[in-house]
Order: sequence, then C-alpha cells, then structure tokens
Amino acid sequence: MDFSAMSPAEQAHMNRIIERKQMQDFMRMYSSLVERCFNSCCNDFTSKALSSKEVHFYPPNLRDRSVLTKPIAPPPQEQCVLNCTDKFLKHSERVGARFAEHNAEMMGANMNK
Amino acid sequence: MDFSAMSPAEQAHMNRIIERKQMQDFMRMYSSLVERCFNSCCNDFTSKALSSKEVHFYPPNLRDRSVLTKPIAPPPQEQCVLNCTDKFLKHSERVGARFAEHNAEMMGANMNK
Amino acid sequence: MDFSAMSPAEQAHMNRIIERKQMQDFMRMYSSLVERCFNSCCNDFTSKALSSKEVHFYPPNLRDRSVLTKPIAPPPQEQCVLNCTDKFLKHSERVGARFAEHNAEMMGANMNK
Amino acid sequence: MSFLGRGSAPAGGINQERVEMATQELDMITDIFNRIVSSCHAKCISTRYAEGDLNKGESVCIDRCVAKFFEVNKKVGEKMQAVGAAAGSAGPGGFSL
Amino acid sequence: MSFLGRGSAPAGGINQERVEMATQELDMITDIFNRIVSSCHAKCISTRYAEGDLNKGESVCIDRCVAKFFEVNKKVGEKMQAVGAAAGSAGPGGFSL
Amino acid sequence: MSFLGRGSAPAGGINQERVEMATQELDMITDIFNRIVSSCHAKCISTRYAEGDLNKGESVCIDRCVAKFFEVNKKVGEKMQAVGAAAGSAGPGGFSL
Repeated sequence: MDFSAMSPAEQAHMNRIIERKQMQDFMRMYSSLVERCFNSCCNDFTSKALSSKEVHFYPPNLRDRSVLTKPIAPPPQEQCVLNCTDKFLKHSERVGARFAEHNAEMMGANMNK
Repeated sequence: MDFSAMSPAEQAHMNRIIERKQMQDFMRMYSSLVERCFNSCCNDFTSKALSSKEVHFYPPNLRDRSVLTKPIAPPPQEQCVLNCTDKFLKHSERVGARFAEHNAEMMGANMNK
Repeated sequence: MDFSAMSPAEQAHMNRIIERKQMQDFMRMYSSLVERCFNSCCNDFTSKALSSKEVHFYPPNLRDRSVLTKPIAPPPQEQCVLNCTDKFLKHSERVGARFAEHNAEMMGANMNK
Repeated sequence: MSFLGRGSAPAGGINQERVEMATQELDMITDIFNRIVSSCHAKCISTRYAEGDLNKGESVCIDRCVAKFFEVNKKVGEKMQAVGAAAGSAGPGGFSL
Repeated sequence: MSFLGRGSAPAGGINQERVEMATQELDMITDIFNRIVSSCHAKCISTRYAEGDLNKGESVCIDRCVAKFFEVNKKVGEKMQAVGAAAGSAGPGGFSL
Repeated sequence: MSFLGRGSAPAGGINQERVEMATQELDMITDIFNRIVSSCHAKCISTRYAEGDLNKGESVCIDRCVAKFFEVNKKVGEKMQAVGAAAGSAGPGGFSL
C-alpha cells in the first residue's frame, strides 16, 4: 500500500487504525488457529477419560530399555496440537512472504500503465 | 471479565457497547441458525412442489383409525427444522454453562499467579 | 426496508452508511468469489508448471484443420474460472430478484397485521 | 423484522438510536442474503463449470431454494419466540459489570 | 487473557484506550465462544434431528468437547508464546507508512 | 487495487474520505490474505501433523498456490469489469430511501 499522498496528520491517523486492525487480526488468527487444531487433533469424545489416548502412548514394549533414557514425549493428541500450531505459523509466514512479492509485482505493473 | 478497575463513566460506556454487541451477536446467531437448519433439513429442490415430502407424511394406512384422534403432526421437513432449532438452543445453552465454568476457573488460575 | 419515518437528516446519514456498507459488501463478495472459483477450478499443485493443463488443451489432432480457423479457446483452468465468475454473478442476481420478491411479500404480510 | 417506527424523529437532528437500529436491520438483511447466496450456490450450482450460464435445472433450483430459505426463516423465528429464547441465554455470559 | 488492570481510571472521564482494550477482549471471548458452539455442534450433534432434546450421549460429548477446546486453547497459547510469534510476522505485511 | 492518489491532502487536517478509502483497501487486502492462508492450508497441508515443519512438497505447493490465487484474482477482476457487474446488482436490493 502507498500512503505517500497522505498528509502527516492522515498518516498518523492511519497508523492508529492499522495498529488496532493488526490487534484484531492477530486475535482472529489466534482463535481460528485454536479451532483448526482442535478440529484436526481432537476427535474422540466418546471415551471415558479426556486424554485416554495418552495411555497408549507410553511405549508398549518394555524390553526396549532405550525409552528410559529418552525424554518422555507428550501424548499424541497434544503433540498433534503442537505440530499443528507450529506448521500453521510456518505456513502463514510463507504465504505472507509470497503474498508480499506478488503484491509488490502487481503494484509495479499498475504503476507502469 | 473484570471491569472493576474502570471508572463509573467507563463502566456505563462499556455497558452500552456490550448491549449493542449482544444485539449483533443475537442476530448473527439467529441467521446462522436458520442457515444451519436449512442446510440440514432441506435437500430436495428437484421435486415439483416445494413441500412434496409432506404428502408422504399423512398416514398412508387409512385402516389405522387412531390417526384420526392424534393431533396431526407437522410434515417431516418442518419437524426437522423445529427439532434443529430446539436442539441448537439447548446445545448453545449447555456450551454457555460449561464455558462460564471453565472461564471462571481460568480467571481464578490467573489470579493465583 | 422502510425509512419513511426518518427525518431528512437521518435519511441522509443512513444513505452514507448504506453507501459505505455496499462498498464493503461488494469487496467481500469479490474476494469470496475469487476464493470460490479458486477452490473449484485449481486443484493441481503437484505438477511442475503452474498451468500444465494448458498443454492438453491445444487440439491434439492436427489433421483437424478447422482448429486453425476457430479462435483459440483459453486453457481449461482459465475457462473454468471465467465460467465460475459468470455463473456466480448470474446466480447472485437471480437470488437477489427472488429475495426482493419474498421480502416485499413478507413486509406486506407484516403491514396487514 | 422492522425495528423502526417507534416515535417520530426530531425535525433537524439525528436520533442516534434510531439510526443504529436501522443499521442493525440492514446488517441483518445483508447477512441473511449472503447466507442464502452461499447455501443455494452449494445446493444448486454444479461446480464443473462447463458453461457460464445458469441452466434450466439450476434456475428452478435457485427459485425453490430461496423460497424454502424464507420458509425456514419463518419457522425458526416462530419457534424461537415460542421458546422465548432471549439473546442473553445463548451467549457466553459473565459480562455483567 | 486479561488486558485490563493497568493504571486506574480518571474519576470522571473515559480512558479511550482502556475501553478499546476491554472491547477487544470482549470480541475475543465472543469469537472463541462462537467457534466452540460451532465446532462442538459439528462433533457432537447428530443432524438427523429426530428429536429436539439433547440425548445423553450428546450432552456428555458437549461437556468433554468444551473442556478439550479450553485445553487446546491453552496449549496453542503456550506454543505461540514459546515461538514468540509476533502479530506482525503472520500478517500480509507491507503496511508500513 | 489502489483507491488512493486522487487530490492532495490538506496540510493539517484529515480528509475523512481518503482515510476511509485507505481503510477499506486495508480491509480488502487483509481479507484476501486470510482467504489465501485458509485455501492454501486446505490444499497443501496434511492434517496428520506428524511433524511441525513444512516438508518440501508442502512448501512448493504453498508457493504455487499463492501464485495461482493471484492469477485467479486477476482473471475474476477482468471478467467482472467486462461484465460491468456493479456493486448494486448483486446485493439484496430494496435499500433505496
């Protein structure tokens, strides 16, 4: 976006608007991320315990002694949420980078008309 | 939410904002409910009459005289919409109750830090 | 909608609000249309070239000389986007016409109460 | 669906409450319209997009779909009034000052 | 989740920033609530609509679903703080004046 | 996509219309960005979530997906200008005073 045609007063005003919008966008992004990871990772509401899957996670084969030295991994549902969050942020960042490139290109094309 | 740190003037102002938002939320909830029940209950737009399903609803077996004493049930599509509305309101109420509990708990946990 | 109970000053104010809202609605409609047609028409992101499908479009049978006189059709993906846009606008227009009728009817029914 | 028409407006000034209500009614109608467009598109329009015109089947489907949506709208409205579902009861609650 | 409580309000006037923050917090809570309603409806409520009451299975499912959503909310929040994901980094960017 | 640049701003004051237009442009860009994030996530990211990093296939897919979205955006814009689809024609109508 190009705000160079604006007066300083207008630019200051726009900056406040942008700040507020970024806060709003961040919050919307946050809650949509929670919803997304919830929907992808949590499907079983019929079992008794909330995290019944956790039990199956601790290694079933006790002869494998290496597990004792490894840090205990979080339960799968939780791991799914962490990966989902992580991946979404990286996805979002990559889209942002590509978006900025294409947008700049488009602006340039409009200028040359 | 805790508005106790606010001045009386601010609280009054917030009350107006909350009132307006509740009206908006109610309207959004209402139209999303209509959309939801429409999408779940209405699927047949190829038949000639709008409510062709209604015909099948009136008891096909006229020997069963008990139907004459029973109140006539609404057609299935309409019943579906009524049940859908009913169920959504109860669902929403239950989610609201659980939400309030968890929210209060969370607030309490934050206070103790 | 009936704004006849409003003062001229209020009507003027409403007109400004409506204008701004129409701009917003148009923009939302536009970006939702882009999203819709993108999701329906673009599915293949695994191939090397972005428009790999285009190749298959130019007539495979060169003995068919009529192709030389026909205008070259756009590639299928692009045609899909054009048809999708076209169809959505017509759909939207038709819904708008029916909506206005039903709305007027409903208003009339309310008046007669 | 009309929230207007209570009390008359002052000759010159702007009754803020009245304008707000009209704006909310406008928002409501727009919201419903957009949902009809989207729902009836999903139910009636083939996503093959072999041509740009609405065919006969799609056109008829749209007309019925819109009519049906209005019917459902009415039914839901009546049911909610019967239940007496207040705005507050369905919200997250806990917003009292 | 509380943005309030920094500094005390002036006796009579309105601290615009404070009101704005409270409004944003309100929006956030409403947004989350609506998403829970929608997600848990999709996960717990059968769309056959043979009856209007919640049955036992649906009720239990709702309770667990809400509890789980809060858990996920907490996990995502912690993860994002750990990553230090700033608001700006995830936006379209290019908004500097 | 630029609505700015008509007329110069007054030295000190704020041209309300100009600010409004810039705000709408901002909203538009944000809206498009959010839709790209969501569409490309649906098309490119596996929901198995076996790991937190983007793998090679996902990264390539995202790049193509964003490029394609811009292409479609351009095509739709051109088509709409050709059709001369005005804002009003697609709205619910009936809003005249």
